[in-house]
Parts: sequence; C-alpha cells; structure tokens
Amino acid sequence: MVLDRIKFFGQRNKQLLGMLGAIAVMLLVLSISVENFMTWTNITNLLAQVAPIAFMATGITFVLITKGMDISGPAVMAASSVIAVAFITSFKVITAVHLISGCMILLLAGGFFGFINGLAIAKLKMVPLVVTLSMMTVATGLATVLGGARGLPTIPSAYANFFNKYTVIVMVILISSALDFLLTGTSFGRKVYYIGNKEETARISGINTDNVILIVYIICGICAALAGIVNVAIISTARASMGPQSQILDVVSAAVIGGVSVQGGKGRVRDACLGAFLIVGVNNVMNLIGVSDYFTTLIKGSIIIFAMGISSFRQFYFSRIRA
Amino acid sequence: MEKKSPLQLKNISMTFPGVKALNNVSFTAHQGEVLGLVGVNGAGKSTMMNILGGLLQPDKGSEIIINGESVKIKNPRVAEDLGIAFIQQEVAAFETMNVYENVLASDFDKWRKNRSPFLNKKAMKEEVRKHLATLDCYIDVDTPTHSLTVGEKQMVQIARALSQGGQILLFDEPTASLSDHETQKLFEIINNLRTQGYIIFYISHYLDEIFEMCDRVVALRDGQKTGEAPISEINKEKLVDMMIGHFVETTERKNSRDKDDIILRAENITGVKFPRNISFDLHKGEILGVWGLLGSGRSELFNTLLGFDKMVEGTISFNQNGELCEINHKDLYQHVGYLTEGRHHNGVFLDMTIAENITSSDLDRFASKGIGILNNRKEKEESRKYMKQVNVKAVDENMIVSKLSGGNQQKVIISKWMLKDPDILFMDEPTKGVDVGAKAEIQNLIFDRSEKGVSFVVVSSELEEIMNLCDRIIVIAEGKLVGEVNRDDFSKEALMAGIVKQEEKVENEQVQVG
Amino acid sequence: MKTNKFKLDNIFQYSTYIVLALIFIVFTIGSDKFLTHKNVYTTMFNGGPLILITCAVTFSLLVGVIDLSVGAMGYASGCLAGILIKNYDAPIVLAFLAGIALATFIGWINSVFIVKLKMNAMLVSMGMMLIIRAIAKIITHDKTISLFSLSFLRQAKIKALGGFPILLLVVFFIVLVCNIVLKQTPFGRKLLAVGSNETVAKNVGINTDRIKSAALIICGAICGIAGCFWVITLGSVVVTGLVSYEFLAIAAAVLGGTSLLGGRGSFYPGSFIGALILLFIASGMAIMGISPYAIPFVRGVIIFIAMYVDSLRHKAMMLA
Amino acid sequence: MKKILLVLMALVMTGMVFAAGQQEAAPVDTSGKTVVKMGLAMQSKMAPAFHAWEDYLYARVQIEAEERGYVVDWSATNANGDSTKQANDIKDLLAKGSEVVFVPCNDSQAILQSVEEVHNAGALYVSYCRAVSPEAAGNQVPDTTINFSSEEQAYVGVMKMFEIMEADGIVPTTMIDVHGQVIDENAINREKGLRRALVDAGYPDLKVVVCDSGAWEPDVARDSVDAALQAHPEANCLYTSSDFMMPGIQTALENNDKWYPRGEEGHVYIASSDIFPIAIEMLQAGYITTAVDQGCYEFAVNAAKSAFDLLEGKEVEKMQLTLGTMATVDNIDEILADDSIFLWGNDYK
Repeated sequence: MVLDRIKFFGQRNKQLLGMLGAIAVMLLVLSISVENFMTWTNITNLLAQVAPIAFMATGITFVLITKGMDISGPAVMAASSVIAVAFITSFKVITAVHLISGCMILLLAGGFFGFINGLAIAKLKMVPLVVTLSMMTVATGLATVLGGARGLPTIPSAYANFFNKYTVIVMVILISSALDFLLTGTSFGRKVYYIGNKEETARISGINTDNVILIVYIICGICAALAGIVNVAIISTARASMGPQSQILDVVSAAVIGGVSVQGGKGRVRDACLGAFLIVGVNNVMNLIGVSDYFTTLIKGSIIIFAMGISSFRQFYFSRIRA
Repeated sequence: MEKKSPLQLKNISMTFPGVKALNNVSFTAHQGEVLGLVGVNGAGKSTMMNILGGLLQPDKGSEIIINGESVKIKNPRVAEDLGIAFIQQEVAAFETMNVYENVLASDFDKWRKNRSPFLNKKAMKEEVRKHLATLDCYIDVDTPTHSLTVGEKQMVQIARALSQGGQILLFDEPTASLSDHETQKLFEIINNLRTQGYIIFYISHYLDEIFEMCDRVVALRDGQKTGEAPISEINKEKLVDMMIGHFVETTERKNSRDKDDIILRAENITGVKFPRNISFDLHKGEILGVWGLLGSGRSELFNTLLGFDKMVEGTISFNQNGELCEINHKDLYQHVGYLTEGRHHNGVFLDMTIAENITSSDLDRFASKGIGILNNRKEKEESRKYMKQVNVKAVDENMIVSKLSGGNQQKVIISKWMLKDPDILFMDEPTKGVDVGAKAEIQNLIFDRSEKGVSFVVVSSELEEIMNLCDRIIVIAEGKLVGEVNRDDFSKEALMAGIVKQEEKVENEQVQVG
Repeated sequence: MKTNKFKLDNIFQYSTYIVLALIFIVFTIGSDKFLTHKNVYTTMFNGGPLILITCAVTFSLLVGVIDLSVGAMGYASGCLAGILIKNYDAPIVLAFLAGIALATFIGWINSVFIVKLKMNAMLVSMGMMLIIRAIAKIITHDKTISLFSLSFLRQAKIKALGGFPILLLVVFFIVLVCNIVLKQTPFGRKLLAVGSNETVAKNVGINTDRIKSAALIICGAICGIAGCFWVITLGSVVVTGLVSYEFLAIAAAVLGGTSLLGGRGSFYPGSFIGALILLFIASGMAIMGISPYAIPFVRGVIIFIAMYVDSLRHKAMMLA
Repeated sequence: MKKILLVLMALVMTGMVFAAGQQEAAPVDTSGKTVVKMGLAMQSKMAPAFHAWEDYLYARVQIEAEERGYVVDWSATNANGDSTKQANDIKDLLAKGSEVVFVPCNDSQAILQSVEEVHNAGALYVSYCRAVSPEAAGNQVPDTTINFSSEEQAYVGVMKMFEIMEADGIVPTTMIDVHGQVIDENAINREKGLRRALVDAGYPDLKVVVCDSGAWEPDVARDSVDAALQAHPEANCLYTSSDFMMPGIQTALENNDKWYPRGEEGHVYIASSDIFPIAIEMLQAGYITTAVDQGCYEFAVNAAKSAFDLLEGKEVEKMQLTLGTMATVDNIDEILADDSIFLWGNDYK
C-alpha cells in the first residue's frame, strides 16, 4: 500500500524527482570538490541569487502553459524598478512609507505592463512573441528615458536591509509555492492547463479564456516586478541595464529545463524554480572555481540544447507509444 | 467484359507498439470499379489507406502488387509515381496559398519554364483550369484558398489528385464535410472517373453512400478482413453484421412529453452571414432536430445562439422559475451544454485525463469559494459516476483521453455535459465518426435524459438518425428557417420539401440578378 | 459595400509602403538634412547587415521556424573573415567565402538539431547563439580586429547617382534573388507550402525535412554574407558586433508582413521595406537630434502599432 | 528513462565544470607562506583595455606577493555590463573568502551597496580603474581608488589638439563630441574635462554636437556621428571619449568625405583618450591628432602595492590618480622608439 503510494507519487512527479536527482548529484560532487561551496554564506547567497530568475521563470511558466510567450520579462522588470525608484527618490526625505508605496508601485507597474501584453494577446489576438517583443523595446526605452542620462540616485539602505538575502529566500519560497498551488490546486490553474491543451475546447466548455489569458500575462508581469524588488535591493537603485535582453534566455531555459513544455499544457512552477537553481548555480560554481567567464556562457548554451534534446527525445519516445 | 486486376494487396499487416492494426489482410481491386472499404472506428481502414498512400510502412511479409509488379511504397512521392492519389478525410489545403498552387503542390518541379529554374505560371494556371473544368468547378485559380468554402477546397483536393495523373484514387470519408449538393456533385464526378477506368477506393461511415456508390465492398473488423462481396449481393443488415458482428437495436422513442413548458425561445436570430432571422421555441424534455444540408448554417445557428459568433440581431428568452425572461449569451451558457462537431478541434483536451475532461464543464462545483481550491477526491468520484452512466470503456478516470477510441472520446464529452446537468444540450453531429455500437448507446442516452426533463437540440447529417431521434425537426436552408415538421409527419420528402423550395427560390433570384 | 472592402484591403496591402512614406514625410519636414542622397545611401549602406539578416530570418520564418541565432551567425562569419585577413593575409574574397561557408555550416548544424532531431527551434537557436558568441570570445580575446585594407570597398561609389555605394548593389541583388527564388521557382512554392501546412505538404509528397533544412542553411548563408557586409561597413571586427540583431530582424520581417507561423511573407516589399522602416526611424531621429534614449522607445511603439494594423488586416482578410 | 537522462545531464554539466576548471587552476605551493585570497570583479570584458587591466593586475599581484612572501589565491569574474550581476559576483567572491576585492565598477551609483557589503564582510575594497560616485559616504567609501584622472586626461588632450590646430592655422568651427556610456564615471569626467578645455583654450562658445555611443559601441557611434556630420558638415574637430570607438568614427568620417590625414583638405582634428592599439596606427598615419594613454600598467602596479599595504595595515592614499602619457601626431614615433615609455596598446596589438 505504502509502496504503491510511493510509486504513484513517482509517476506523477517524474520531473521533480529528475530535477532533484540532478541537483543532488551536482551538489554532492561540488561540495566534495569545491572549497567553500557548502558554506552557509555561499548557499544562502546562491539561493538569493536564484530569486530574480526564479520569479521570472515562475511567471513565464504560466505563460508557456497557455502556449504563449513573454520575452519582455527582464525589460518589464527594469522599467517597473526604474519607475518605482524614480518615485521614491523624488521625495526629499524618504521614509518607510515611501519605500512601501514604492514597492506597491513597482508591483502595479509590472502588472500594468503584463496587462497591456495580455490585452493585445487575449483580446486583439496578436501573436505573443511579437507583442512581447515590442513590449521589450518599449519598456527598455521607457526605463532609459525615465532613468535619465545620469541614472537615478540610490535609495536608503533600509530597503536593502529589509530585503536581505534571508527575506528574499523566504519570499521566493513562499510566493512560488503559492503560485505553484494556484496552478495545480485551484480552478484557475486548471483553466490555465485547459487553455494550453486546447483553447477552443476550453472556450466551448464555458471557460472565459480571454480573461484567463489576460490574468496569466498580468501574473507574469507581477512576477517580473517581484524580480525587480529583489534586484533593487541588490544595487539599491534601478537602471535600464538591470534587465539585459539576453536574460530572457536564462529565464526560458530555466523553465524548459524544469520540464515546462513550449508547446503548452505541461509544466509546474516548482520544477521551473529548480531549473532556475540549476542555471544560476552554474554561474555561482564558475565564480567559485574561478573559471573564465567565457566557459560559463558556453556551458549555458550547451545546457539549453541538451535540455531541448531531452525534451524532444521524450516527445519522440511517447509519440511512438501513443500511435 | 473481363476485369483486369492491377492492384493486389497480399497479407498486409501493420503493427504499432502494442496494437496490431492490420492482420494479414488481402484483397484485389479491379480497374473501373469503386471499392468500398467499411468498418467501425479503429478497424484499420485509415491505416490501410495510409499504407497505400505511402504514409505508413507495413510489416514484413506484406506485399503490394501493382500491374503484376511487387512494389514498396516508401513515401508519398513513390505512391504518386505509382499513380496512387490520396484524398484525405480532413480537407487539407495550404490556406495561405492560391488555388493553382494548391492543385499543383505535389510537383512544382515539373512546371519549370524550358529547363530554366523559373516557374511557368501561365502553363500552371492553364493546367489547373483544365482539371477544374473536368470537375465542373469554375473557381478563379488565383483565389486565396482560405476564402474558399469547404466544398470548394475538397474540389481543389480532387483536382490535385487528378493532376498527379494517378490511376488509383483513395477517398477517405470525402463527404464528411460536404453539403448535400456538393456530395451529389462528387458522386457524379466519381461515376465519371469510374467510366474512365480509374480504380477508386471509397471509405465512408454512411452506409447509404456505400450502397449508392460502390461496386464491391471489403469489410474490416479489428484489423482483419471479415467479408468481401459485390454490393448487389448483400443488404444493410448483412453489411453491418460484417462490420460489427451483431446489429444493435436502438430503443424506439416513446411518446413525446407534454409540451406546454417552453424552456427557450429564440426570436429573429441573425448572425453576420448565417443564420438569418431564425425563430423557434424549445420545450422542456423535447428533442428538437435541426436539419439542413451542410453549409446551410446549422452550426452557425448554434454558435450565434450561444454567443461564439457575433449576433447581429435577435432576442433569446429563457424559462427561469416558470417565466420566460430575456437572457444574454453568458447567462444562457450557464444553463446549456454544447457538444460541437469537431471532436479533436474543440471537443476534448487530448492530453489530459478523463476526470479532468469531464469536470471541465463545471469546474467551479469542485472548487472552494474564494480562491477556488479544487477538491480532487470529489472530482474523481463524480467522474467515475458519470463514466459508469455513459459506459466509457477505460481503465480508470486517470487515463489520458488521447488513448481512447473515437467513440469513447465522444462519450467522455457527453459525460462532461451530463455532469454540468444543463437544462438544454446542444449537440452538433453527436454520432459523427462513431461506430455503430456506440451510436446506439449514445442515442439511448439521449432518450433517457430527455425523459428526465433535459431538452435537446440536435444537428445530424443522417436523415435516418435525426428522424429516429427527434420529436420535432426544424429545417434550415441558406441560413433561413424553411420548415417545421412534427414527429407524426416525418418523412424524407417532408424534410426535403422545404429545402428544395428554398433552393429554387435562390436560383430564381440568381437568374433575375444575372 | 463590396467596393469599400476592396479599397480597405488595398490600403492594408500597401501598408508597409505607407508607413515608410509617412516616416519620410515626417522627417523631411523635421530636418532638411534627412532627404539627401548622402543620408539615404549611408543609412541603407550601414543598415545593409540588418536588411540581409532580415532576409535570412525571413527564410526561416517562411517555413515556420524562429531562428534566433541569425545575429551570432553573421558575427561568426565576419569574425572569421576578419581573422583570416588580418592574421593570415588571406585574399579578401577567399576570406569572405570562408566566413560565408562557416555561417552556412552553422546553419546546417541548426538544421540538424531542429529538423532532424526535432528540437524546439527557438530555444536551440538561442543556445546556438550563446555558444557561437562564447567561442568567438575565446578565440579573439575581445580584441578589435581593424581592417584598413577594406576601406576601398566602402568608398567605391557611383558618382553619377550622387555617390551611390557600389556594394549596396550587393544588398539589392540578394534581396532580388531571394524574391525571385520565392516567387518564381518551385523551391519558393515548396517553402510556402511547408510553412503553410506541414502535414499536407508531407502528404502530397514534398520532402518537408529537406525543404526546412534548405531554408535554415540558406538562412545561415545569407547571415554569412551579412556578416561580411558588416565587417566592410564598420571596417573592423568588434566584439559587440550584431548583438540583438535577431530581435530587430524579426521585428523588421514582421513589419513587412511575414507571419511568425509560417507560409506568409515576402522579401520585396516585405523584409526589405520592413528593415528600411526601422533604419530610417533611427536615422531620422538621430539627424533631428532627438535623444538617443528615445529611439528604442519610439521604435517599440511603432512596431506595436504596425502589429496592431497587421492583426486588423488579417481579420479583414479572413472575413472577405 | 528521462530520470536517467537528467542525471546524465547533471553529470555532463559537472564534468564540463571540471574540464573548464582544470585549465586554469594551477597547483599552488603554499609551503610556509600566508595564503591571501583576492578577487577581481570585472564589469565587462568587451574591449582589450579590460583585458589589460585584468592581465596586468594578475601579473603585478603575483610579483608583489612573491616579494612580500605571500601566496595569492586569485579569482576573477565578469558581469558582462550588468550591474546586478556584478553585485552578485562580489557576493560570490566574498563567500569564497576573498580578503581584497578589486572592482572596476559598472555603475558608480549602484556599486555603493556592494562597497558597504565588502566592508561588512571585513574585506578590503579597491576601486580599480573606475571611481565610485562622489556621493559615497562612510562605509561606502572604497579603501583606495586607483584610477586615471579621466577629467585631466580629456583636458590635456583637447588643449593640445587646439594648440596643434592653431599651429596649423585652422580655426575650429564645430566640434563633435562622442560621449562614452552615460552612466560611466570616466565618461562623465571626460566630458567635464572637455568643457573645461574649451573655456581655457578660448572657445567657450564653440558649437559642440554630442553623439551617443550606447555602451561604448562602435556601431552606435558610427550611426550617431554619421547623422551629426550630415547635420553639421562644417565640423572640423572631434573628441572621442575613448578611441575604442574609432573604427565606427572612421567609417562615419569616410561616409562624409572627411577621413583625411593631417595636412590634407577636409582633415578633421581628433583628440582621444585611452590609446587602444588601433589609435597607435591612426596616430602614425596622421588621422588622430592627440591621444592620452590610460596607463594600465601603472594602475596595476599601484593597485597591487596598495592592496598588500592595506593588508599589512599601512596607510594608503585614498585617491591615487595618475595621468598616462600623451601621444601626439608629432611625437608618436619618438614615444614608440623610447623604451622607457610604456603604452599598453602596444602590448595588445
């Protein structure tokens, strides 16, 4: 009975077990061979560094499941951060109230960008890649214009002290678990999966697909804003360069390594976050070993292709069985 | 006259992982004959066609002999070279391309200008016009394909087959998406081709068509040949017997219920193109048939009524607590179920479990208030209950739907709507692509539910089915309501009368305009 | 009613021309330096790589594949050519051919991953982009490879046309060839057929895998030419070369009416005019002295509006 | 199956990490010597100058350590122009236990928090080749800043250029100013130096057209200079914040028929900073009028020395600014012939 339970759990959570296995092997090998890897400071540092990518991967998981695409994440993150920091620093004396309202504005701005994306995609039926591509340029442009030539000044260290690495780790664990539950345990999440599987059928089944898609893009925008909150804490200010366009590669590959299907309908937030851990972990390890950064990029690229290889192999394998 | 037999199939077997789709099937096709291939879903008809078309490779030991030579059909290109042309079930067109490009898609290389690398468009168009003319079809060859009707696309597909110069034509359910008029035209064309000496394979679920068109039939069941006979020597019962082994009786519809309670009243429903100004009443527990040729606006009527297409004009009233009140699409949809025509297109979530499919129609029932946490146990229990009621044949409710057969998938869709427990269930071709056994089960289910007070609106292309099923039938042509027939007056003539009248009228109008 | 729709459709059909014309009108009013031979020629000449890469990416988009490694392939080609010329004194023509061959080869690798092994195109080409850039960095050590010997190519101009750069003819020629290939040859029709509906294409006997691979390899080859052109226009190889051109090129292609889903698109007017729109927006704003920070913003807004118009056009087409 | 593949993937990944690691990790002889962990967090390595900073520093630190009896455990990271990543890299270096962190900051404002963090971890922060924002206070002030005086660099070069122009009898009409990355403290200071030079040279009202170069990108510089020259064809002098962008500027000048060596009709006088390898060639050919070196090697010497001094508890000057050699179109050949003058650009051809 217990064995059956375990077996069933294993079948339902193959991706999780696979990811955990990979991470466990990686951690084991590294903790033995790399000095200073298994230290409290480094592990907490690493987890905090994962946070921004994990947040954005969480957002894009929702989008990918609906067969969508959002490459504007990093740009939206930068733009909302710049808006919020510009707001905060516009006051002569900055108090906690300003910081809190700044955070609110950051989240609202992220949600607003997501709303525009969602509106164009759900209501106007535009192609997601094109919409978010334009949003990427618009948001980057907005961030540079608002950020001004000289860049925004720094905000009080109270902000960074509050969002220290421990808060960030707790935040990422709580929020992504909550969103994971939203996706797998609630009717909204189920509707997201329905849409990814077959949007037409979902509509016929009486689901307001347009609204669900709209909300999904808003969630994605808010997730980017959450990443912004963490990044603002790291540099105590905001810059257009905070969200380089190439960062979306890290985000998407984190989700894909986590088993989220680009064809829609499959994936979990939890696994995408573990994917983010793997991608960011590579960077951290490289820094610890002191490897030339060229190799980091090389390895990241190979990982993406490797992960795609696995997923296409899986598809091929299953399609043989199904036919 | 002695018939030549240029196509022989010997011991064709085809194994998919875990399934034997075809098992040592052998038969012969003669020149100038229409050979019907019949069988229920999953019997192996389409597999056979795909093998002939070069899309699938049969197991070792299988042999295909054309004109006395054993051949291997490795890919569609080889099939084409051997003179085999395949007209698919789903109308397959390149939507973004022109008609003439569609027709000649299989061999662009042939149309180069005097060995230069450039295409000779003039000659191409000329050729296509020629083929379309033999089909009595005069569409402009420069028309973009996405603006054609389904029937026209089918013609384009047949023209493509003819342009390949094949001698063996495979028709896989060609009439599935054609209107009656277009079907008749297609039959003329097939007859025409028969006299020209083509070998024609004809697959259809409609037994009427088989008897009308074919010279000989081969029946398949579970991948095995269960019978072969000239059409003149068998009757329907015998053919069904060959197909499924036994003949399933459907229960007779009992006397229809008392009809005072009107549950839905539609007035002047008008869409962008179709429907035009349609009004009807629906009573509680009634099974209302909607009869019309394909392309007459039947599906559009449903879509407009339920708000999936834009409604230009019209009012819908719904019986709430004994009173007919006007209602908008969104609120109406709370009370209805809608089984659509295209099962794979918009009927099921193929990659999700049966339970997830069944509960999709009324998910909120399983969710808590507020953030909507799902109660998985309750969800599965309920799904099991409905699976049992509808008799879905599956291991358990966690099975992925794509692994079920077509009939069972259809039953899953029906359970899905049962679960919602709607007041009205709209069904567009509820038994399309479903084998005879499942068909009867589905019909019995409809009867059973209507007894319990659920109203049905059913569209079906099969006259027999709709007459068997319904209490009352409204007839639609050209998007307009042209007649209403009660159960006592059901007859083919009565139903056709309205349509004929409408068609004559349209023709007259066209004459006047011309 | 019917004539109205016809007219509307016509307007949509020429929307790319109209947008370009509007840009010209606005900037010509804005600055008298905008509509000069020199500015028009140099903008097109400096934008040559973008025009070519847009053509390359259009090939992949036509068959429904989104190739994000176009910028990196161009960079790889230019980089190899530069190294050969600078360090090994290779003849210029040979060096360029080697560069183009390299890009073609990378295109072939892409096609193996995407077509043969059926991997997701967008992500594989993304990974390919990272790998190419990393390898190039390892080889060049971020050094600028300056190539003075190429300046004669840049300076070759036709006086009669007000200083028309001769090499710009190469760009026109390639656009023309692409256009003829697409519109006049069997191969072009097959590209459209595969992009339009791959299953049907397979069923009617088109070797879809071969066509897709060919499209990706041609995409690589054109990127290679673009890379060489880029080396000529800049006169050196810098490590930031052609960064994020993939996004620009896709935007330009889509502006020109190419569908991301495959089966619809053109090189002229499509890609060519689409790229020109992006180029002249940037040039016009720079000449008018508008803050360089505003350029990406304005560009994004224009792409957004153009996309919206395009989706309207699509709707109009489907209703007709 | 997939599980196996995923485990395989992890193995391949770790394998690659080691394969990459083996190439650089040299065996260290630690017998009887104090091991010092030092880290360099590069902001980007897009241009050869950045390589020079890293290479020279590495070499000098080794030499210095040898002399003073230390062994250095060295690591270097690269943020690729992303301020957030640089902050994270510094955290990684601290986690590794680095006692000295050398940082050429990507963003003079955004780095302040990292300085604080380095100090909180009890490590030393050496601001290397880049200054942090002057707004830094308290814990945010670096232990020492090793930088070239970028303002002086621009000032001296531009003054000299005007001198040479005067000698040639040319009156400046309009000046093109190719600005570096706007958030870069060096670019900002050079702009200041340029403005000061304009006043001091007696051309306070000279029309100056500012051109953007993105993040020091030659392509972007080309397009903006091109546009500027078309709008102001009369321009006859140019200042570029770094001659890394010269390839782009050259193309722009060529396009506008202004790329001629000194003495020919249409010559544009150019003052530049940094002396990248390409600038040496252009000085020799007479295209660039004046250029002021970065003095990369000197920085490395000073930085290595200061780092060990700080470790040993000695007082070190907070701001160590140096001014590199000035090369002009007249004296470039002499400079190259002179062994006592060291141009980094000559090393990185």
